[in-house]
Amino acid sequence: MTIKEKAQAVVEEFWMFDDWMDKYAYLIELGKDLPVIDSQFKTNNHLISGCQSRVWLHAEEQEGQIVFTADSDAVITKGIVSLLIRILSNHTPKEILEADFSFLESIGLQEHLSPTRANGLASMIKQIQLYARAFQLKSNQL
Amino acid sequence: MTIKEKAQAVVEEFWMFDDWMDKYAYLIELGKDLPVIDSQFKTNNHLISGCQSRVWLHAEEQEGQIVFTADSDAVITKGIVSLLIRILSNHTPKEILEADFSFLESIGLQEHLSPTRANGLASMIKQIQLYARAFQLKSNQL
Amino acid sequence: MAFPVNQLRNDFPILSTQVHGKPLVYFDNGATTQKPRQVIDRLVQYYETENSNVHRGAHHLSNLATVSFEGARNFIAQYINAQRTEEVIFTRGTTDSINLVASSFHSFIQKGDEVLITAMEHHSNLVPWQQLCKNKEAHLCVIQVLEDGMLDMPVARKMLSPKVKILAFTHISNVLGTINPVKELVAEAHRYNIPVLIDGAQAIAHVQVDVQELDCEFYAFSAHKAYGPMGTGVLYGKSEWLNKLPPCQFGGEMIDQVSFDKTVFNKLPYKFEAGTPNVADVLGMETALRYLDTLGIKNIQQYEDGLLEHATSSLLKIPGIKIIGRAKQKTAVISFIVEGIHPYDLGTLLDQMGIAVRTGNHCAQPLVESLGLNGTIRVSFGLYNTLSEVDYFIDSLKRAINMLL
Amino acid sequence: MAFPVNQLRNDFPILSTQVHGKPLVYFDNGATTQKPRQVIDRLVQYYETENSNVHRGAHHLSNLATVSFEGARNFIAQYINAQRTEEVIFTRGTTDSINLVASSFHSFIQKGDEVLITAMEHHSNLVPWQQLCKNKEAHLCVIQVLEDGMLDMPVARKMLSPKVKILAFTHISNVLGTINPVKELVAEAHRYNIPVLIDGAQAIAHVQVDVQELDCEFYAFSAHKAYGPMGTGVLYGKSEWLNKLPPCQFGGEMIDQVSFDKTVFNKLPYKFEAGTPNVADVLGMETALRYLDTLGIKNIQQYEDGLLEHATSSLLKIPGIKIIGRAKQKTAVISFIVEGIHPYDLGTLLDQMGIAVRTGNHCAQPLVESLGLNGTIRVSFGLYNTLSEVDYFIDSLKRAINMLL
Ligand SMILES: Cc1ncc(COP(=O)(O)O)c(C=O)c1O
Ligand SMILES: Cc1ncc(COP(=O)(O)O)c(C=O)c1O
Repeated sequence: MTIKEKAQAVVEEFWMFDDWMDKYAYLIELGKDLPVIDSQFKTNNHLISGCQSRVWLHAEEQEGQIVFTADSDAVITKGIVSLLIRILSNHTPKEILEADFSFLESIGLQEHLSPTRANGLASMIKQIQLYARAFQLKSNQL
Repeated sequence: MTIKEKAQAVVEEFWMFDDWMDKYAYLIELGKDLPVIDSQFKTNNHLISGCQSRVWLHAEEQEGQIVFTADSDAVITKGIVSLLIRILSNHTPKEILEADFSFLESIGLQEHLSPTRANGLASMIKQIQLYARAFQLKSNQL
Repeated sequence: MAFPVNQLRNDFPILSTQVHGKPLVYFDNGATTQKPRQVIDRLVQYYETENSNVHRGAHHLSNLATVSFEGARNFIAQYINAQRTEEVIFTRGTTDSINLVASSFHSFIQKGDEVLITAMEHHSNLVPWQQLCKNKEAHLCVIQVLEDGMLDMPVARKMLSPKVKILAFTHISNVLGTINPVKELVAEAHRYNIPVLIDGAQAIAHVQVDVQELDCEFYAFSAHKAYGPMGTGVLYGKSEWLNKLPPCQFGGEMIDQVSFDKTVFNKLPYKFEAGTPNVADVLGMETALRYLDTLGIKNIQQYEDGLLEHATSSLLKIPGIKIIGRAKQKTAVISFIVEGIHPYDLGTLLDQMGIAVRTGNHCAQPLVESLGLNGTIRVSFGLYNTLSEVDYFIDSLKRAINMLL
Repeated sequence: MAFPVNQLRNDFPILSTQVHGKPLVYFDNGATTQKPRQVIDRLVQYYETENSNVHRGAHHLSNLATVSFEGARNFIAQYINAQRTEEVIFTRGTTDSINLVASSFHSFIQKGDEVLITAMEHHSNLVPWQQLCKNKEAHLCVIQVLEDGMLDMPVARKMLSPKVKILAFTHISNVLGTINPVKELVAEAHRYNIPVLIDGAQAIAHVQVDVQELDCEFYAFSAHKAYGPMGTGVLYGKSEWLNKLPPCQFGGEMIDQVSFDKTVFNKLPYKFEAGTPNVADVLGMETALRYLDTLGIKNIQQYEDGLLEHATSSLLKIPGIKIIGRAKQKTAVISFIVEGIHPYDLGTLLDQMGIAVRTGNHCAQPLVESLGLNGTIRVSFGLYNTLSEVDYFIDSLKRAINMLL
């Protein structure tokens, strides 16, 4: 699936729930299911600032695609980062850099998040894009 | 006339005017008529603080009674001090110290004056009472 | 007479708004309080009929504004039982009041001197002193907090000495709810002639504040935490001290005479009030304190104590909950954590159910860290909160915990 | 299109009040301006539906307040054409903004350095620098004002040198109405890398303020002089400078990390905003500037210029009147004296006729004294004043002069 298709699937899943409490319950389940990041990567180096909760994000290249793993001490935050990873993991740097993040608006997430959390989300996206750019640079140099 | 009678006369004069512009016109006339203080007394020593305009007040004893003379650079202020002097000059220290200043309320002056001016008026009265107390002390010591 | 909470809730327009489709339950009164209609109306009335710069004009509006403004000072001085009206300085709030004293204290601190605070201070009553000490090579000494959230008084007594140039501590902890033994500590400090500053941010809306009884040299509070508007607050100071301290902001009414060479400052209280004062919000603050006065601060305290007891006992029935701060003397502030759950997650879900609580370190990072925590959930009550709101909160909390565990 | 003054007067509730039985004629806009309904309504709406502490909570109201508050910062940054939003610092007003810079500048001034101001400064842009120089044994140097009320530019140029560490002067004189050649002086100062602070208190409501075009390092103004609420204002600063300056008030959101030993300050703009911000009044300030923006500041200036011309020519026809300040570039401020009459007497009688003017030294004592005066009468116009109010003022003035002479 393309990033766009995966994002569309997530938006549809979210629209299934009328109630935001249910959407949160879903995010919490996602958060709990998030494959835990390798503990060697839970360092300050991998920490994303801008959240009341802490988020660690790690990226690896596998056959030209980036695989993200992440963790957070808050489970809702974990759910949000899990969403992002599900959509953006296993794509090439180019695909990630060209991705359209407006699906977040369709979910209503940004509008529903506190500014601290929205900042956190923005920081996560920025970090994901930074990783993509770094890998792109590296492969261009080869 | 006693202080009280003089004050009553002033109150009645003021009540003759319906319009505050006329009352001010009257104060201005009083101000213009105020016998000018002897210039040797227009010193910082005789200056009363607390006014946007400056007021000089001088007191002399004549046969057990206090005679006040005053000046101001603003003519309305001069009118006000002239009123006070008319009522309080030529009385004994004791009479002055016992005087009831509520006539000022009957005139409506205090309520009509700006706080700066009301402060100025309060300072004038305080200064008048200080003079009276000083003369009283002096005569008690004799 | 029962506390007329249902009636007075009608005074607070925001209480009838909805959050995420649920009625608002506002339990973040420690951060800021909501405003009664009376306070909002006072602002409107001021701007519609009295607005002017004070002290400066000789015209009618200026007179109205000046009389109202100084009348507010007079009422507030009475409300906190200051000896003199000019001991009430209008500032921007608690933080501004404390910074004013700390700045002005520069000339009273020498290298090697000590400034004494406690481990439960809000950043606003910590960092100004820390920076002062840093500038002056003085020592910032810290009275520790015991496990139950009370000050370690025997140690506190030992830390007092002639080296201490000022003691600054909070009347009531914004994290723990602890009411500190102000009178006692002030008396101890005075044995060494140490002046005392009390941070009253969390006290003014909840307990009686009588500065003469407390006998402190300085007392600071914010209007916005006592049902008044944002943007103003008070520094009370004993006049002998305020006369001694140099001003630290310059301009406007605080000046008596000025030439390019030299300035003579105005007398109290103006000396410390540089620039156009915030007349509207000061009048709003007066109205808010009159509102408290009409209800009676002791009635309010008693009522809030009831909320505190009910909430505390209900919380303790929930497995996994730990309440942080169990002092004997407390106001209606409860910090807690739930084992295995991040406070931020709980805060988010409670918010979805309409309940406003605060999570994090509450601007008291050193305290929260010293307790081995990375944050707490704090509920803090105001005079308009009800027992049934507490019940709804407890139910919502259980639901949230179930979702998160 | 004619300026819709009659229509917009309806926006200002206070303009329909009476003073001593006469309709209010408010000509004291230099001291503070009246507030349109829109601004008052914004305060009410905030307190009735959005009130909360910003940044700190994870709850709905806190989010609303934060979004509104940062939205205001964003709009205001655009309004003055700042390059970055975080270059807008919210303060209590002009005086507070200038004091902030002067305090923070302590570390940039050495013994023997110079601070350059002008002879037409308001006390708020004079005394902070004077006290800084006093503390640091630096020199306060003063650019003189010529007879017509303009700066002595050739002399100003000569006073600039590498010894000058900051140049601070007013955009527009509150006494004379003079619009100073800001761009030109800033460019001259930059030849020596001297940073420049502009006191914009009298400018923000009357002329276009484009900080990038002026190219000044700092720009200060108050909301209350631009139809906004009391209690707030702005310090604009170029981010490179704001990043360099140390904060001078501590507590609240301005802190990133803190332990008892050490504090790491937050980034811009929070670094300079200690304590709970004045959210309500900041939103009111935004509304006021939007109000100006809708009318168009150039239309306002043109309209007020009309009032200025009419008032000036009418005044000059009255015998014995002398206008103080005849600069070519002026805003609608007229200071004058009448031979043989004390300004205070005139002010009092005008007030009896419903007209609010200001008398005295207008917090610019050194300027007024250097002109050999003990005070002036000042009329200062706002966007809601009318030609017929000017006519009524002229008639009333003649009547007052007749009574007093
Ligand atoms: C030129 C000038 N600068 C500074 C100020 C001070 O402004 P504020 O009192 O709002 O701080 C004023 C107004 O009083 C002014 O006219
Ligand atoms: C104990 C305490 N001190 C100081 C403050 C600071 O108050 P403000 O932000 O109103 O200046 C607060 C509130 O935030 C507080 O709870």
